Amino acid sequence: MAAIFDPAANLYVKVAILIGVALTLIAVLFWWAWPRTDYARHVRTVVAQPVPFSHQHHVAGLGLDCRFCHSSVEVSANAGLPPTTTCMTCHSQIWTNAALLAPVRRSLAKDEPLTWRRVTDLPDYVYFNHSIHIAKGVGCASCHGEIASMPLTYKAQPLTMEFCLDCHRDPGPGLRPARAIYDTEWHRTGSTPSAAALLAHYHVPDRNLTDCSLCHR
Amino acid sequence: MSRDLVPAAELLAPRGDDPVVHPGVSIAAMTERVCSIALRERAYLWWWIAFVPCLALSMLLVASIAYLFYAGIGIWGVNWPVMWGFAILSYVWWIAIASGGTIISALFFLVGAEWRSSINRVAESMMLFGAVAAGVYPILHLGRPWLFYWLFFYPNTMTLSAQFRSPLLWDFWALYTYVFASILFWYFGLIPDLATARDRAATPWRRRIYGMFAAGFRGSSAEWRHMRAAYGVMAAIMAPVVVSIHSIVGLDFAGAATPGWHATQFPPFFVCGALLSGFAIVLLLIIPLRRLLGLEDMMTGRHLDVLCRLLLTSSLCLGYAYLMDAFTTYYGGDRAERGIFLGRVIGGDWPVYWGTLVLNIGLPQLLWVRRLRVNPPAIVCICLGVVVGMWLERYEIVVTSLERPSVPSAWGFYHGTLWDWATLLGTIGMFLAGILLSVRFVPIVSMHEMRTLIAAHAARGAASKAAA
Amino acid sequence: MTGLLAGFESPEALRAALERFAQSEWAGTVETYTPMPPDDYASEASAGAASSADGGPVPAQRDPAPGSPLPLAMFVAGMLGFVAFFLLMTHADVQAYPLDIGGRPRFAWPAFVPIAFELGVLCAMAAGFFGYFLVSRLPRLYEPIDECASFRAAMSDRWFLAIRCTDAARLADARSLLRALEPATLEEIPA
Amino acid sequence: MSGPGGRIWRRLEAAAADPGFVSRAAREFPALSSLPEEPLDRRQALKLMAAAIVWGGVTGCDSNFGQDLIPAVRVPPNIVPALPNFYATAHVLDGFANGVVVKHSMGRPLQVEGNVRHPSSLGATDAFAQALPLDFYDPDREAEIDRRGRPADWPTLEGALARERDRLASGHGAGLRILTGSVTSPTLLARLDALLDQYPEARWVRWDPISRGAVAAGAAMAYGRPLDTVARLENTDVLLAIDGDLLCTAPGRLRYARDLAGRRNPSRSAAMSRIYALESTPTLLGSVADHRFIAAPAEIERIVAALAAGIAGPEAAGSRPPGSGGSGSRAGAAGLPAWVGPVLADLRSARDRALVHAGAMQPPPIHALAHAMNEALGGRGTTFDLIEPVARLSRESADTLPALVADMHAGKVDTLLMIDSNPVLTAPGVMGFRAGLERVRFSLALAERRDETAQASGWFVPLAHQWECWSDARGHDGTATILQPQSLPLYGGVSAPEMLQRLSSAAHIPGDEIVRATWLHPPNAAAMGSGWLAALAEGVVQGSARPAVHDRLRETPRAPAADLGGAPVAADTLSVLFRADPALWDGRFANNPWLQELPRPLTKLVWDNPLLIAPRLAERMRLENGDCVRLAVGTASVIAPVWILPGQSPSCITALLGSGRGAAGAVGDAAGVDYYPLTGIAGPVSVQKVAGRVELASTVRHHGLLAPPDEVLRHGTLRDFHADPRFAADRSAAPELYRTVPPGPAKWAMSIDLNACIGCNACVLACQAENNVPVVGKREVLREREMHWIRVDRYFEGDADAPTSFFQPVLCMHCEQAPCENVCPVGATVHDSEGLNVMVYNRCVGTRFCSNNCPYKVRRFNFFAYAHEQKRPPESWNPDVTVRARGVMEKCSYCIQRIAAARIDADRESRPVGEVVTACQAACPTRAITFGNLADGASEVAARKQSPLTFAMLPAQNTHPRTTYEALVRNPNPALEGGS
Repeated sequence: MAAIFDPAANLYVKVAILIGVALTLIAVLFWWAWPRTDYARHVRTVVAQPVPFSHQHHVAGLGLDCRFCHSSVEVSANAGLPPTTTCMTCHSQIWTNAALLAPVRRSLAKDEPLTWRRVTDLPDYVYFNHSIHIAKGVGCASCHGEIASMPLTYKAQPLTMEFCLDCHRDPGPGLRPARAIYDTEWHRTGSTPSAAALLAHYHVPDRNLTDCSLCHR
Repeated sequence: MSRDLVPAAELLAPRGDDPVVHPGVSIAAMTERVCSIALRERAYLWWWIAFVPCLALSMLLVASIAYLFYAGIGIWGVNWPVMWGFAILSYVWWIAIASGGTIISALFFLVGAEWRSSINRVAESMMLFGAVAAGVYPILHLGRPWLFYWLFFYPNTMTLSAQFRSPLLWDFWALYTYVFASILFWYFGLIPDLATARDRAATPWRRRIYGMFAAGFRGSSAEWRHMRAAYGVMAAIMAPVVVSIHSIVGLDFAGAATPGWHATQFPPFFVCGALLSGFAIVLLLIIPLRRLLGLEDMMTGRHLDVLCRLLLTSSLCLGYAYLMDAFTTYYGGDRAERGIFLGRVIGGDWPVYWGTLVLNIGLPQLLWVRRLRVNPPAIVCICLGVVVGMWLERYEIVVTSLERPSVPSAWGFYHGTLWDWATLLGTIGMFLAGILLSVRFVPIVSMHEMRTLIAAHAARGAASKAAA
Repeated sequence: MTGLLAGFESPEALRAALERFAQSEWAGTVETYTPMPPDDYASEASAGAASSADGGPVPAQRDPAPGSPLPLAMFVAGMLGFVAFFLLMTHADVQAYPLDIGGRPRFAWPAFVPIAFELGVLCAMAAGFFGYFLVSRLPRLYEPIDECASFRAAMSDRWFLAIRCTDAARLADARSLLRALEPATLEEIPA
Repeated sequence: MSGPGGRIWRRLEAAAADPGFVSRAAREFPALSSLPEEPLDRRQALKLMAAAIVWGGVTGCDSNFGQDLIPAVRVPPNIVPALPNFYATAHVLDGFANGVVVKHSMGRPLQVEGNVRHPSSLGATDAFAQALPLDFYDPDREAEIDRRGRPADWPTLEGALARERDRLASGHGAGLRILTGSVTSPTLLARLDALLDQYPEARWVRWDPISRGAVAAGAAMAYGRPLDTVARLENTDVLLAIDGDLLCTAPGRLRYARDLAGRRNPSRSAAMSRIYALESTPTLLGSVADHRFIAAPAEIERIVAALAAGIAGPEAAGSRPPGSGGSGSRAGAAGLPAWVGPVLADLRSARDRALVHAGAMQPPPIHALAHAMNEALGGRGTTFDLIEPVARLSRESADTLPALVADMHAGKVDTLLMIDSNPVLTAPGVMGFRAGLERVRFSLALAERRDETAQASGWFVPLAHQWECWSDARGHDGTATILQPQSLPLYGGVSAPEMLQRLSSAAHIPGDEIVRATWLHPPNAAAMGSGWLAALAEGVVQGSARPAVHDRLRETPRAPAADLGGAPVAADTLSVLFRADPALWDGRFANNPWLQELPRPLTKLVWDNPLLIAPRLAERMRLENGDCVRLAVGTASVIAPVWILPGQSPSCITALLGSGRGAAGAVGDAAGVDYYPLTGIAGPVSVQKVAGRVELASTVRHHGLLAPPDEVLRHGTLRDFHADPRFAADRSAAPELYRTVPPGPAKWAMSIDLNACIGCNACVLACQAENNVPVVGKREVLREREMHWIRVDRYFEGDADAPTSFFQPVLCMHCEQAPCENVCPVGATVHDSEGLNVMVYNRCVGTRFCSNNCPYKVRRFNFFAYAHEQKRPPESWNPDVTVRARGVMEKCSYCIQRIAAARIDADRESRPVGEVVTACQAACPTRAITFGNLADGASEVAARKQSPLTFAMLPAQNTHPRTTYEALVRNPNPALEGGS
C-alpha cells in the first residue's frame, strides 16, 4: 500500500471543486440581488408611528387634499409635515377624546412636538426638491405610491438612483395632467394627453436631466 | 547535503566562464539536494534568524494598515499640493521589482536562455511577492478605502461604472491582473516539483499537503505535453503583460498634465527601471541563497556574470532615459517643467536627484570590470545601491514634481511620516518573509527544468567525448 | 492486476524500451512517466495500436506534432475577454450613463484598450490554467499505479514505462519483453 | 522622522544655503520637524468599511430610514420649511455700523450679506461680518451671571443693583464710572445721557484699543473742534495716503473700497485714479497703490511737513519750506526723498481732485497737516466732506482711560460698569488696570464671554449678542440703522441699554421699548420719515446721514511741526507700530476659528501674530521666519517669533494686537502673542534674538520674491494699456485635439478684476460660511492641508525692501476641458451641461489624482474628518451644502446650491434662469468678482468678459476656464517711473 491518497480522494476533490464554484456563483448573485430586494430598500415596511395615522381614512375617506397637511409642497424643497395645530383644527372638534389621539392633544397641551418616523427617505447627499416636481406634473403617487389606499403609511418605491434615473432619462411617461397630480389613484387612460404633449405643456426644460449636479451638491 | 565531485575551491571563486551547471551535478544529486532543502525536518538556524524580524515587520504592516483605516489618510505625509507620496512611489517601486522577476522567468524562457533554469524559481517567487507587496498599496492609498470596489465592474443600482479614461483605473486593473497572473504562472510551473516533493516527503502529512498542491501530477507524457504547451503560451503572455503593467504605471504619470510627469517617454523609461531593479533584487537573492543552500554548482559564476551584464545594460538604458528627461525639459521650454528640473538639480531636492543618478547609473558602471561581475560582495553592494536608487528615482518623480506646480502660490513641501515609513518597511518585511517561506517549503530550484538542462549537458558532454 | 510498470535508470534506456516495443508485434497501450518533459520520441508511444492491416510489424509511429488544445483555447479566451470588456466599457460610457468627462468624446476607445487588454490577458491565463486541469484530467489524487512502491521515484530520477492491459496472455508477453530490457524495477500495477 | 528620508531632509537644509532662487525658496519652507500624527477624528471608519462592503450595492442609501421627523407644534410666521428668510440689521464694530442682511433658515440666522441700501456697505461685507454666524453660535459664549467667579442669578444681581442705585442716588453718582468703546448708538447715548443727568457726579469714559482719537484730535487742531472726514474717492483723481487705513480699519472702509475700485480699471472708468501711499508698514491701500513710499515713522512726519509746506504754504507746516516749488531737486536737497517733488506737482496739478488722507494711527499733527493740505487743494465738497463726529466723544476731555485708572488706584471709583470692553486685556500694561480694578468696590463687566475683564471684575453679566437684542448704530456718514434681534438670546444675555436702564431705575423696560423710545420721540422722530417698520425692513433710517458742516480751517493754526518731535530721528532707532490684527481686530474675534484661520492679507499667516520685521533688519540680526526675539519697550518686554515682511521699513517693527489671549475661549486661547503689555509706553525699543523657534503656519510656503509668472498673473501700466488695450490678452488660440462646449441652456462663468481686488479676504470667509468649509487648525495648516475653496494669492515683485505686491483670488476655474475629470477613476468629478465642473462628494473615493492634475491647485482634500471634528453646533451649518466626510475631495462649486435654487425657481415658472450671485461675489467690497450666465448676453459677466484686459490663467494648458481675470493695470507717475 504505497499510494498517498485512497481511491475516494478523487471523489472528495470533485465535490469540493463543485461546492467552491457554487458558492462563488451564489455570492455574486447575492451581491447583485440584495440591493434590489424590497427588504434592503425597506419597501412596503410599515414603521410604528406615535399615532397610527391613516392616509386612507383622511385622503380617500374624508377627501383631504395632500396640501392640507403638506402645505409647502408647491413652493419648497420640503413638502412639510403638519404642525400639531393642523391636526387639532379638526380634532379639537371631532374625536376630541379618542384614546388614539391622546399624543396629539398632549403635544398641543404640553407644547411638545410629535415625533414621527421617517418612511420615505433619501440620503443626505441627495437634494430632492418637491416643488419643481409638482410644478412639472410629477404626481405624488409616482414616488409615494397609492397613499390614499394605505391604512398605515409605508414606502412604496425602492427610491434607488436607478429609480430616479428611469424618470429623469425619459420624463414624459411619468407626467400627468395638472388636475391628477394629487390624485394618487390616477392612472393613464386613453384620454390622457401623450407624453410629448405633457412635456410640451409643462415646458420640461431642454437641460440634461441626468446631470449629477441636479441632485448632488 | 551532498557536494559530490565538485571541488570546493572552484565553487567559492565563481568565474564568468563557469558552466551554467557543473558537470558533476547529476539529476539524482540535484533532485536530492533541492528536495532536501524544502523537505528537511526543521528549518536552518539562519532561516529563523532571518525570518523572525521579517515576520515582525509584517506585523508592523498589519498594524499600520489597521491604524490607517481607523484614523484616515491624514496620518501620512501627503498634503496639498503633494497629494501622492510614499504609497504611490513605493507601489511603483515594488511593481518594478516584481516585473524584473517576470522578465527573467518569462522572457528568457521564450528565448530559451539556459542559465535561467536554476534561478527562475527565485525570480518567480520574487515576482509573486513583489506583486503582492505592490498590491497592498492601491487600496490603502484611497481616501475612502472601503469603497475600493467602485473601481470594479460591479452590479449597482446607480447604473454607474468606473471612469475608464483614468490611467489610475488602467493601473488598478493592470496590477490586479498582474498579481493574479503571477500567482497562476508561479504555481503552474511549480506543479511537477510539488509532485517530486510529494513523492519524496517523509511524513504522511507533508505527502498529503504536497499531494494536494501537486494535484495528482505524475509525469505522464500527456501531462507533460499539455503543460509545456500551456506554460509556453503563459510565458508568451506574461512577457507583454509585464511590459504593459509598467508602461501603464508610467501612464499614471505621463497621462497627467502635471509638470514633471507629463512626458511621453515615461512608459519605456519605467520598463527600463523595472528591469534594473528586477535584476538587482534577483542578484541580491541568489547570492546569499547559493551560499546558504549550497547551490553554487547550479547558480554558478555564469549566472552572476550574465545577470550583471543585464544589470549594466538596463542601467545604461535608464541613463539614456534620464538624459532624455533633461533634454525634453530643456527643449520643451515650459517654465514650470524647467522650474521643477532646476529644483531637482540644484534645489532643495538635489540629494534625491543626484542620489538617483549616482546609484542607478554611476554605480553599475563598475560592472564593466570583469572581476567585479563575479565578485559577490561587490555585486551585493552595487545591487543594494541600485535598489535604493530606484526608490529615490520614484521619490524624485512623484514628490518633487508635485512640490512645484505651475502656480507658484501653491508650491508645497513634503516629507514622509512615521506611518509612511512603517508601511514601507512593513511591505519589505512581508516580501522577505514570503521569499523565506518559499525557500523553506517550496523547491527553490525548478527541478524539472534542471533535469532537462542536466540531461542536455550530459548528452552534449558524451557527444564531445565521442568526437574526441 | 491491470498492467506492468518498469522503471529505467535513464531516458536512453526508456527510449530503447519504447523502440523495442514498437518493433515487437505486441499491441497495447504503453504510457511513459518521466521526471522531466520527454522529448518527442517518448510521446504517446502506443505500439501495436498502429499495427498494419496484415498484422505485420511496423515501426512505432512518431506522432508528428504532439498537439495540445490549450494554446488555441487560451488565444480564444483572450480574444473573447478583450472584446467582451471593450464592449462592456463602450456600453457603460456611451449608453448606460453618458457623462461629459473633461469634454472628451463619449466613445473614448483608446482609453478602453488598456483595461480590455489586461482583462483579455486575465481570461487567457485563467483559460490556460483551468484548461490544463481539464485536458489532463487533473486533479486525480489517486490512481492504481500509485500502489507500486517503485513509482515513487517517477518524479525524481526514474524513467517509467507503464503497460496497461488486462488480458493475462498479452501481459505475459509484455512481461517477457520487459524482462529482456533489464529494467531497474518491474512491478505489477494492481487493480 | 527616522530612516534615510530623515537624513536626506536634514541634508536639504544644509544644501539650501546654495544660491539660486529655488534653493532660497527651499530654505524659506517651514522647518522640517515631523508633527504628531494622531488623527483628528475617530468616526468608526472600520464599521463604515464593513457596512459599505457588505451593502455594496446600496452604498449609504436609506441611511436614516426610520429616524425622527419632528414638525413644529405651532408654525412660526413666515417660515416655510427649507426656504430662507432675510432680515436687515447691521454689523457694529467699534461703534460703527455696516448694514447687513442676515439669511435665516428655518428661523436660524445662518449667513450674512451686505445691505445694498446702507451707505457704508452698498451690499458688501467684510470678513468680520461674514464671521458673525460662528460668533453667534460660539459654544464658549457665557450664559451664567457670576459674582467673583461663582454662579449667581438675576435676583441677587437685582438686589445688588438696587443697593447701588440707592447709594448713587444719595451721592449724586459720585464714584460711578461707565467704561465703553466708541458709541454711535442713539439709544445707548440717550441712556448714557439720562444716566449722567440722573447722577451728575458720574463719569462716562470711552476708550478703544484700536483708537481713532488722533483723528478727532487732528481735526480739532485744524478746525478748532473734532469733525469726521468722509472721503469721496469716486471723485479723487490723485490720492496721497499717509499710513492709509481707508481699506482696512477706517469706518466706511467698504464704501471707500468700492469708490476706490470704481476708478481703477481703465477699460471701464473714464479716468484712472493715481494712488500714492506713504507708510512704514504695508497696508492694503499701499499694496494696491501705484507708488508705495516706505519711510520710517519718524521720517513720515518730516516728509508730511515738507509736503504740507509745498502745498499749503510754509505757515501751514509751521516749518522751513522745502521751496514753494517743491521741485524734486530742492526737496532732495532738503534731505527729503526724490519723489516728494513729483508727487507735490501731481497733487497740485490735480487741485480739487486730489485728496490727502492720514491713517488713524498717525499722530494728530499729521492729521492737522492733511486737513491743511486738503483745504489748500480745495477738494472740500468734491473729494471729501466734513461732518459732525459720528461717535460721541466723552463729555469732559479729562474722562480718559488713564484718568479712570488713576482714580481707581486713588480709590475714587467705587462703582465701575464696563460695557463690551475688555480693559484688563487691552489697557496698556503700564496703567495697571487690573490692580486698580481690585480697588473698585462694585465692578460689573457686561461682556459676551467670560473674558479677562469679566474674570477680574466683581460681577459678570452676559451681554446679548448683537443678533440677540434691540439696538441701533450709525454708519461712517452718520446713517443710522435699527438693529432688530435675529433670534432670542441663545445664552440669555442683556443688551447695553437695558443694563444702563437697570442702573438708573428698578423698572424693567424691554429692549425694543428702549429703542422705540429713542426713535419715536424727538429729536429722532422727525428722522423716522418712512416709518418704523420701513426702517426695520430697509435696515437704514432714511435721511439720518449727518449733513456736511462748513467749518473753516483755523486762521492761525498752531504750528503742528512743533509737535512733530522736531529733528529727524536717527534711522536706526527702532520703533514699534501696534496695529489691529486684520482678522482678530483688537482681539474680540480671537475665539472665532474662521477668523483665526483666515490667511492675513500680506503674510498669509494663520493662527498666529509674529512681529513683522523688514528683510534688512532680519538680515542684520540673522533672523529667519519663526525665530524668537525679546522685544522690549521701556521696562516691559515680550518674547515673540518674527516674520519677515517685504516692504516693511527696517526702522520699525509691527506688532498685531489681539492674539495671545488667556480667556478668549477654547479656540482663541494661547494662539499667538499678546502685545498689549507693550502699548502706551514711550521708552526705548530694543530687540534681541533669543533661543527658540515657533512654527508659524502660513498658507504660502515660499517667501522668496516670486514674481507672478506671466501665464498666471498679467499686469502692466496705464501707458501699456493706452499703447495696446489688449496687451494682456492671448493672441493665438492653441490647437485643439478635442473641443466640447457644454450644451446647456445656461453657461455659468466668472470674471475677476485684478484691478479691483484689494486682498481683503471678505470672499474667503464668505465662501467658508456659505459652503461649510471646515477649519483645520494650525497643525494641519502647517502640514499644508488648509481647506479654503477660494484663496487670495499674494505675490511680491522686485526689491524686498520696497516690493510691488499683487493679489489674485484663485478658485476653481471650471475648465470646459477639465484635466481633473478624466483622471478620476470613478467619475466623481464630471461636467454638467451648464459648464460646471461638478464634484460629486458621495462618489469620491479619494484617489486625489484630480488634485495632482489640476494646474491651478484649487482642490482641497479631507485628510481627516475636519468638518465633523470642528466644535460647532450642527444647526450652524448651511443646510443647502453637503458637509464633506473624511477622505473626500472638495472644491469651489460656483455656489451650486444658489444656482440650483435659481434654476428651480426659473423652471417652476418656465422662464430662463435669472441672476445668480455667488457668496464671494456678494461679499466683495470692490465688485472684483462677477459671476453670471454667459449665454445671457445682457449679463454683467458677459460684458466683463469682453474687456480687453481679460486673460485666462495658464492658457497653454488649453483648459478653457470659465473663470477669467482682468489684467492688473497700474498708473504710475511718469515723472517717477523706474523709481518709487
